[in-house]
Amino acid sequence: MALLSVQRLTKSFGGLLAVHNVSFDVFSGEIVGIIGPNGAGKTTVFNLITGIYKPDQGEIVFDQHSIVGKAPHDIVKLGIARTFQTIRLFSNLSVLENVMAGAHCRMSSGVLGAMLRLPGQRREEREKIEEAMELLGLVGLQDFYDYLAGSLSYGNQRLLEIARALATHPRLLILDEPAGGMNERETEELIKLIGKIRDKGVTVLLIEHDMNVVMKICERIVVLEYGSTIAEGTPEEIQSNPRVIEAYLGTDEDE
Amino acid sequence: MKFNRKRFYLAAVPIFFLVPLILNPYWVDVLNSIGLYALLGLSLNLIVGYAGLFNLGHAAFYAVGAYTSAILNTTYHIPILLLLPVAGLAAGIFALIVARPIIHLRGDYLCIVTIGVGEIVRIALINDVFGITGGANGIFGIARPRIFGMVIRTPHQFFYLIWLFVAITVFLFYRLEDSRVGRALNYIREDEMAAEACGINVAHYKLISFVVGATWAGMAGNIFAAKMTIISPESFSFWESVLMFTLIILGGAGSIEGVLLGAFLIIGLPEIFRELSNARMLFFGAAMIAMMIFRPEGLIPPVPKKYRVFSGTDRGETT
Amino acid sequence: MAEFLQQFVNGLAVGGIYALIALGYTMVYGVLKLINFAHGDLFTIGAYLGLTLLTSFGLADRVGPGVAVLLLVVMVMGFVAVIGIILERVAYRPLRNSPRLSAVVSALGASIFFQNAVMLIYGARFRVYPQNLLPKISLNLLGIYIPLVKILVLVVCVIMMVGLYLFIQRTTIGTAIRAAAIDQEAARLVGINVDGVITLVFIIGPALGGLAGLMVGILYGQIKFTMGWIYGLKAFTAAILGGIGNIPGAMLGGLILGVVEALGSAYISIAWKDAIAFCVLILILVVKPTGLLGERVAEKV
Amino acid sequence: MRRFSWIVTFLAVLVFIFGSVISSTAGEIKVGLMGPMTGAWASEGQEMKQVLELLVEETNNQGGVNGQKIKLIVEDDGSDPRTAALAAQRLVTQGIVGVIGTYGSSVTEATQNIYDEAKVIQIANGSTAIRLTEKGLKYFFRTCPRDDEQARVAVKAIKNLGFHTIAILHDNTTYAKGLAEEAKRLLEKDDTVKIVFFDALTPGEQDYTAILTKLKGANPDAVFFTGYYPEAGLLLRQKKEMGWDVPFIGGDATNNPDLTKIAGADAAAGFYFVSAPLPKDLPGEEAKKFLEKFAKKYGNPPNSIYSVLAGDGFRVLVKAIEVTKSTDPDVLADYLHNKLKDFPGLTGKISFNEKGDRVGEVYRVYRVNEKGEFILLP
Repeated sequence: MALLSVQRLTKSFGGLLAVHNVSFDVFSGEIVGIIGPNGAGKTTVFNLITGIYKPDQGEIVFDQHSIVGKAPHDIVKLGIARTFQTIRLFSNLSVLENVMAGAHCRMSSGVLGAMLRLPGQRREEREKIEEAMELLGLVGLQDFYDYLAGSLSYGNQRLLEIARALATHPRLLILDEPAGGMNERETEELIKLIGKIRDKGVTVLLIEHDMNVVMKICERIVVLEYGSTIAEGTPEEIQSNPRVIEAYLGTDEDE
Repeated sequence: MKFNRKRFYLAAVPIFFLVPLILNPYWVDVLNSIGLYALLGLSLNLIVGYAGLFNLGHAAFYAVGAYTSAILNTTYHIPILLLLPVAGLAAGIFALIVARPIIHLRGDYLCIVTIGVGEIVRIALINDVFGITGGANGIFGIARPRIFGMVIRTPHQFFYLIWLFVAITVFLFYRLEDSRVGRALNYIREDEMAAEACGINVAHYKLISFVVGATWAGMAGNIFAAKMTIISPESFSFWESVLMFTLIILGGAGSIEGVLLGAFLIIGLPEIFRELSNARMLFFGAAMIAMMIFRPEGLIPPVPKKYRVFSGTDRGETT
Repeated sequence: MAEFLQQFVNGLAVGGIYALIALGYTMVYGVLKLINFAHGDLFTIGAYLGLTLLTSFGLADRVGPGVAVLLLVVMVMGFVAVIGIILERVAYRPLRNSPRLSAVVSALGASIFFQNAVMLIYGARFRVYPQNLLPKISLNLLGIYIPLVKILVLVVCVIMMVGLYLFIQRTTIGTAIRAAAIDQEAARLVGINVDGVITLVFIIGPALGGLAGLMVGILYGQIKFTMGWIYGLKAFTAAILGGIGNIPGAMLGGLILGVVEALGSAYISIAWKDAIAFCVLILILVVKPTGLLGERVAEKV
Repeated sequence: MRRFSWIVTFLAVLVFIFGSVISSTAGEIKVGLMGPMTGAWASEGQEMKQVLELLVEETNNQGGVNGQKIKLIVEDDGSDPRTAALAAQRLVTQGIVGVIGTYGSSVTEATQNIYDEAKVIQIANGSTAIRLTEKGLKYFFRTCPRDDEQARVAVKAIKNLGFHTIAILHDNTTYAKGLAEEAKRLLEKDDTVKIVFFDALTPGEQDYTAILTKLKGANPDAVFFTGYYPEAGLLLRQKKEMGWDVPFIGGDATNNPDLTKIAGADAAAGFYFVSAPLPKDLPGEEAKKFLEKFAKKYGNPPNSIYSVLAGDGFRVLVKAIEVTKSTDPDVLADYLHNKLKDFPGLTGKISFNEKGDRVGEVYRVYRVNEKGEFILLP
């Protein structure tokens, strides 16, 4: 049974068909990559899965429940977390506070609890801060916990976004170009990190332009072009697929 | 950062609470006015400062609280201070009803709608809506508050009532600011979309900020009614909303110290400038522009919160 | 039916004034994303300036009423435009990269400043325009009374709006303004002088606001230093109603607001007129969150 | 950060210094004036100040009261209750014997308790709301008549002028609404005059054509507008432009020369209004002398009857101090309530009843002639 099943997904913006009849499955414990030329609709697919856009047609089933039409925050609560292609951190807040944003949906205290600072609320805060520090440790940012998020380097900001997403306790982590703007050493670290995340039992779905990364870590790859799926398979299969080669030769791969 | 918040308050609060002993009633009353606006500013700060929502109609909530208290006090003779939570509740429910359909509006659209709500409330009060608001006359003959049999009457007595409430508010709001709810509002202010994608129910928390802010404004309205013994629609005009909004931005949106300082400046300075008589509002306007240019982030912008980590106990200290 | 038409015409006349002021809000907002709360007071300044020119300089006696009105229009628009430029330089330009709400407070400060400056110069009392400026003739069309002055005002409003619309849509400068409104950085990159565009916007908007003030003076004969608040708020409402940043939207919003007010006071209640107008605004925004002609800009994620 | 936080403390100290500086000087009698120096009714307040400054100067030039000079302390009520309450506190702390003012009823009401608790004589000049004197406040007086008195005169005038249907329009202010409702109540007592329209306009606007069109639809014999002169002027002007020649009747807030300026003499002609007599129509020598002096000092006669009523408030207060040789509020209040009879005021003879209201018929009916002049009807 697939953890995430995308079926015949279609979305258009004012006449422009951005995603057309896209279907694919992601199974528990996998690392799946979505690739394709610019404008192929990859990010739109992510936005559809995470509830930011509503699909015109099609079905998205996560853990045997349809999530079409659910609000983004509800989808997060169900266990899908994401990062953004253009980094969207709360740059005027501290690194730790950014991670705490992810922990929000796994906490329960409300206005009264906060004002009265009840024992339950204090315990919850303490636990979540410890957990957030552990996650910062995982991505290697524990020493920067009280820095402003906006002051971090580009690569570190991407890592912080991952830590923030992990704080939501996802079962599926969606990464939109996690290696974008990273140098080679950072990319190597990232590959290791994604491996570690998978080992913790989190399924990973990612968009990446860096073929090196994709081929190294993905077990399965979905290829999109002009909003439609043109291929699906293991890295080896994709590398030898004539349509994929054509698509990639026909367009400029770099952004 | 050498500033120690706890130490500052420990030193400043006792001194401040002794100040009325050497002031004449007029200046104590000015301080009372400042206290009321500090309350209103703190309540609006939840909406404008924390959640970043553009609200220029806060006087509506203030009015609902004041009128609820006044009507219940004059018709059923319920002691006014007992009505404090009722006034807050009424304003909170009112906010819930009006804010719900409009909460999804962005920035300036929300601004004009809040202005509209404020004006509708004011017009409704003037037109004696439901026959209970007394029209332009307002409501008069509100009984003076009593605490343990003592009637609160003089400015000095009100000083302790008002500023005690301010102190409690500041204490509670620091805790709110430094909690899951307070953080959620900050995330929304910083980036709505990212907050939603982190699992924060943005519409829900925007509504919370409105409801809690309105509740506090309603309670401030209760105290206002108790102090004035008469309330009328002109006390809740658009101009009042502008004052509250201005004092927040001037002091530093999102910062409690900033709001307190803003209240002192916005309400206190015109009193000190009284000698300039007719030209005082001219100076006031020019000063607003100058202060914004001089410190666009406000006089005391919020400082990033510091967390004590790995200590295992008592988090949330500001050092 | 005659009463309905009469009310409709009444509303259009008021709405024309709202529309003219709303243009200033919408243009400034379009480019700077700033609500220029001082705009209503520029309108007041226009009205008082016209009064000074008429009474202190005796303009009408020197050149005759017809020429005087034309001269007045030019002089008032020019002078208020200069104030607009100064306002932008002093109160808004230093805050261009600051939090948006700071600029709003600066705008509110400027509004208070202007209002009190007018009060100190002209006094707190109502001031009255000379009565004999334009002939007091009313047209009677099938029982609908329309004073000639009102028709003139409406004609001027329409000319100004159409002219502005063509200017924005058809000329190179207009294109530059539109480009700067969409994306200032991109406009800069393609060589558009964005500072120049902003200055231009602060010439056109205040000039139209000042003109509206002058017309209110001529039309109603009575002006007060606080009137900018009321007209400004109404015009801002109109701009939002039509979709702020959108020039035809401001015109449409102004006219609709005027008509809603007139019909609301005719068929529901005079005392609740403003509340009715705001209710209509809120209902429209609940249904269409960006105003009537505003476009929803999809956020890039 | 630290510096700015200390500003709070600094300000508190500043407030303290300012507060303690105010000390009283002996040998002076302090009289307060609380009026709208800013805000919507600033023009009224400014003129009240002119009148009182003139009277104080005059009194002091004649040697003051009982050998003591009078010092006038002016405070701005901003036409707003909250500002007024602060102004009242400020006056009370400066040791005034009495205070003159203020104009608006709701503004006055916000200060009544403060003066009463501080035992300061308050003489209002423009607050005509009935309830102000129905509370049994010992130190509160007013030189202006009450709304019920005005309504009575207005209704009598409406009947005398032979109107059968009438439209009543107010502006939702305390004063205008009170007058309109009182007139309505009196008219509904008998059936001679029918009310065909009753609603309120929004003051401060410029275009009232929508309201006039609606009024015209109700087809009344006359319109009774209880609001203020700026709106009255516009209504008259726009009514004329509509080609509708129904007579208008106004309350005393329309009594202001600016009415004619706004409406234009041709549109104002035929307008009736009810008002306390204009100073020019007062036979008394006091009024004539005062008007001459005022015109000499300020270049024009006073515009508003209320500023003259403020002057009367000041003069009765001075009279009371002079006669009783006391500044004790109880003595003064007793004198004003019971012993002051037919004092020759600028606006006629002044006596107060036990409530603090002015006794006697004050209101007259005026008509505007073709030149725009206000003519007293017999």
